Amino acid sequence: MPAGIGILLAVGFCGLFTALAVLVGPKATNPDKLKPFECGSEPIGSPRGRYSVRFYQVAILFLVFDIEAAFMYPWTLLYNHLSHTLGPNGPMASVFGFAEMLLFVVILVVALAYVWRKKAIGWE
Amino acid sequence: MSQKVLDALTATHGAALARTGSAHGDDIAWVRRESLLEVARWLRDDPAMAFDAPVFCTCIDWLDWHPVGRPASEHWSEGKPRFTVCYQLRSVAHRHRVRLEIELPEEDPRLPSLAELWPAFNWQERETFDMYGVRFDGHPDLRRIYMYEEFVGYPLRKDYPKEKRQPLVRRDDLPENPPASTER
Amino acid sequence: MGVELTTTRVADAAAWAKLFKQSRIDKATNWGRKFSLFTYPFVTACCGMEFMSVAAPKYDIARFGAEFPRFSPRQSDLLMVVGTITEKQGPALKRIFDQMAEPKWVIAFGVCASTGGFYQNYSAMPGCDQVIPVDVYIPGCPPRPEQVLDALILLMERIQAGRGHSQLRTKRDKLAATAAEE
Amino acid sequence: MPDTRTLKQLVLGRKDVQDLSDNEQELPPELMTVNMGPSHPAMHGTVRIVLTVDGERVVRGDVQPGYLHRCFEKESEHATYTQVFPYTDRLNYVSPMINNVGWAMVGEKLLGLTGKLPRRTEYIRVIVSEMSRMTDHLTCVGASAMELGAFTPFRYLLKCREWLYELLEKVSGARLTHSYVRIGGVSKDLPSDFHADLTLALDRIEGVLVECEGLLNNNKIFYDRMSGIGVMTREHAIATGCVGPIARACGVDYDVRRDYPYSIYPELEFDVPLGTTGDCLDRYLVRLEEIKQSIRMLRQCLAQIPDGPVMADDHRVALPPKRDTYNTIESMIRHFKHIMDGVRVPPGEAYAFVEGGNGELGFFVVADGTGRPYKAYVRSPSFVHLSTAGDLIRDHLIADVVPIFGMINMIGGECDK
Repeated sequence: MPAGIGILLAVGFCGLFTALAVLVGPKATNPDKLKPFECGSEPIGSPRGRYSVRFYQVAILFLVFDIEAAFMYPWTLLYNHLSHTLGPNGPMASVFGFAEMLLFVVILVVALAYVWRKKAIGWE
Repeated sequence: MSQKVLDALTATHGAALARTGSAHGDDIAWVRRESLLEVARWLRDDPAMAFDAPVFCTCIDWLDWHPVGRPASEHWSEGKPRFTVCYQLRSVAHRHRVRLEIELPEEDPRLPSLAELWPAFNWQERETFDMYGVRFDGHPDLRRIYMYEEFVGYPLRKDYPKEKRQPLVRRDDLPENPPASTER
Repeated sequence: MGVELTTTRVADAAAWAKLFKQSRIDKATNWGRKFSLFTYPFVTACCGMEFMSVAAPKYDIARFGAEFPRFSPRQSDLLMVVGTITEKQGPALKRIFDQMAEPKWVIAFGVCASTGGFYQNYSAMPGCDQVIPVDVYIPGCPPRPEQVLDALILLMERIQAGRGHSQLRTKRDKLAATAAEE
Repeated sequence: MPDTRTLKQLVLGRKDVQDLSDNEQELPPELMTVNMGPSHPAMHGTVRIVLTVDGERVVRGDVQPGYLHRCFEKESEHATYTQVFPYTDRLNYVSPMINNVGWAMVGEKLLGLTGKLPRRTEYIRVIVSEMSRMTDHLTCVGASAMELGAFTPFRYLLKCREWLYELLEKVSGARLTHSYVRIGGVSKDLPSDFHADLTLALDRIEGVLVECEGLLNNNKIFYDRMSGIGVMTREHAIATGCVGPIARACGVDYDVRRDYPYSIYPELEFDVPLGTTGDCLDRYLVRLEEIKQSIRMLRQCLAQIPDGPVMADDHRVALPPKRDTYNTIESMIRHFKHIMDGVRVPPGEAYAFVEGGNGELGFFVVADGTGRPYKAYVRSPSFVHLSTAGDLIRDHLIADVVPIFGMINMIGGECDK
C-alpha cells in the first residue's frame, strides 16, 4: 500500500508540473530553435558519425557494476532480519545474509579482474 | 642601440638594403622586396645575429601623410610608395633588436611571406592582409582573421571611412526610433 | 480592437496592455518567474570582469535569485548581453536568443551592449538591440555592480507587470488568434 | 590457414582487447567536427574553435579569433593622444593600468621625456602596474581553477581582486577602466591613506594565497588535469613569439622589466620565476609566484616612494595649474589648446614596450606632429599566444582544451584589438 501511494505521488507531481508548463507556458517556435545548440555557431557535420567501439564497452561495463550496487540497497534494509534465524532456544545469529552478498560480490570481482586485465575499461 | 647590427647587415647585404637608420632607440633597415627572404633567413641563422624571436609585423599606410614642420619633400605624393610593412625582430641571446621595413607601391602591395621562418608571423601576416590588403606570397593560408569573410574592403586603410558598417544580420522589426518610454 | 497589434514597442504596447488586465494565473506565474531568473551570461568583453564582481560574494546577485549561470539557452530565461557585440558576433547572438525557451528577457549590460559605447566603427555593432529586443539597458562602462542589481529589480518589476518583450508578444499573438476567430 | 590460436586464446576468447584495434577487426571511426563556439564559457566568449575529433581525442583545432575586434587602431587615429587612454584600458581589461603606462611611455619616447619624469610619478606608475598585474594573475588563476570545477578558490581569489579594485578605485576613480596615467605623469596623486590600505590589503592577500595554494597545489584532481597538458618546448615558444608567463613556464628567461629596464624597475629587487616543463601546471605556478613577487615589489615601493610633483613640468605635456588657467589668458589658451588639439608629439615612429600581464605589451606609434597619432599598433601578447593554441590542443582530450585555454589567458580585447 505505501509503495502504491509513493508511486502515485511521484507520477502525480511530475504530471502536474509538466501539464502546468504545457498549458500556462507560452510557446513560440522558429526554425532556429529546433537546431542543435553549438555555442552560437552553425552546426557542422552530423553527430551520427561512427566513432570507436570503446565508448560502448565502457557504457555497458558501467551498467553492470551500477546494477550490482543497486542490488545492495534492498539487502541493507533487510540485513538485520537476514542475520537472525530461529534456533532451538530463541533467535540465533547467523551469517546467512552476509554470506549471500559476499558470494554475489565475489562473482562480480572476478568479472572486474578479467575486464581490468583485458584493459577493456582503460582509455588508451 | 646596437649600431653593430646595422653595420653587419650593410656589410653582408649592402645591395639588398635601400637605406638604414635608427629612430628613438630602434634600428631600422629598409629592405628591398626582392631580397627580403634572403636577408631574413641570414638574420635568423647567423650565430652573431641570432634573431630567433619575432615581435610583430604590421603595415603603415602613408596616404596623405603630412608631417608638421617637415619639408614638403617628406609629404606623401602620388608616385611615392604607399605601404610600408614592418617586421620587428629580437634576439634572445644577444638582446638586440632590429626592424625590417619594406616599402610597397600602391598598385601592387605584395611581398614574400616570412611565416615559415618564424611561425608567429603566420597570424600577424593574416591580420596585416585582413586590415591593409597586403598580399604575402607563400603564406600557408592567407585569409581574413579578424573580419568575417563577407566583409568587402580593407578597413584600416586611410581611405576606408571609420563608420562604414557592413552588417551581417539585423532585426526584422527594428524600431525606426528607439522607444522613448520613461515609465518602468 | 482599434489598437495596432503589430508592434511590441513599449509605447504602443503600454497602451493596449492597460486594456487587458492580467489574469490571476498570469500574476502568479509572473511572480514565480520574477524570483527565479536563470541567466545565460553572453560574456564578451570588459563588462565580464564586472559581471564576475556582481556574482562574487561582495555584491552578491544570489540575493535576487538570479545567481546560477546556465551556459545553455535551453535552460535559461534571462539573456545577459555582457560586453561589446561586434558584427561578426551578431549571428551567434541572434541564434542563441532564438534558441532560448519562451518567456525570455534580455538585459544589455554596459554601454557597449546598449549603444556601442565609444566604439562607433565598422566592426562594433551600435547596441545589441540591432539584433534582439532588449528589456533593460544598463549604462556604464563597466556599470558598477549596484547599477546591475538595480537593473535586475527594474526587470523584475517589468516581469511582474507583464511588459517584457516576449510577454507582450505572446499576449499579442493570443489577441491576434482570438481576433482571427471572430 | 592453419589455426595458430593457443589453447588459452581459445578458452579465454579469440583475441585480447588490444589486438582488436588493428584495422580489419574494427571499422575505422569517422572524425566528427564540433564547434567550441564564440559563446562558450571556457572560450572567454570571443574565440571559436572548430574541433575535428576522433571520439574524445582532438585531431585538429582551427582557432578563429576576431569576435571582439573593436578597431583600436582606427579609433585611435581619430582621437588625440590623451583620448586614446580610455581605449587602452579596454585592451587588456584584466590589467588596464599596464596598458595605460605602455601608451604613456610610447608618447614620452617620441617626446624624448623617457627618463625625465619626477621620481614620484615613476613610483606611482610601478605601484599601480604591479597592483594591476596582480588582478590579472588572480583572475586568470581563479577562472581556470573554476573551469576545472574548483569553485572555492575562484571565490577566494575574487575576494582578493575586490580589495584591489577598491584600492584602484580610490586611486583612479574607476574600478576597472581607470584612464589614470597621462603622457608625462599621472592625472592625480595617491590618496592620503593609501599606504595603510595597501599594506593591509597585501597582508590579507598573502593569507588568501596560502589558503588557495593549500586547496590547489597538491590537489590530485587539479594536478592530474593540469600537469603534462599543453606542453610547449623552449624553441617553439621563442619561434612563435611567446612571452610572459607562458614563455617563462617553458624556461625562456625573458622579462621586459629586467632585460629592457624601464621606469624604476632597476632599483627594485625581484626575481623572475622560471618553469621547466612548460605545461599548464608550470604556467599556473609561474603566475602564482609572480603574484608574490609583485607583493614584494609593492612593499619596497611603499617604503621608498619620495614626495614631489606627479606631472612633468614640461609645458608640452602638462596642463597649466588651475589657478593660472582662470586668471591669465595665456594659461587659458594653453589649457584650451592642450585639451582640444592634444599633446603635440613631434613626427617620427617609435616602439615602446612594457611587461604586461601576459608578456611583452608594445605600442608602435607613427606620429605626424599633430595631436592625433597617425598609426597606433598594439603588439598584443594574447594574439601571439592564441596562435599557438592550435597546435597546443592537438592530440589532447576535449576536456584538456579547457585548462590549456584557461592558462593561455587569452583576453578578448587585447587579442582582437
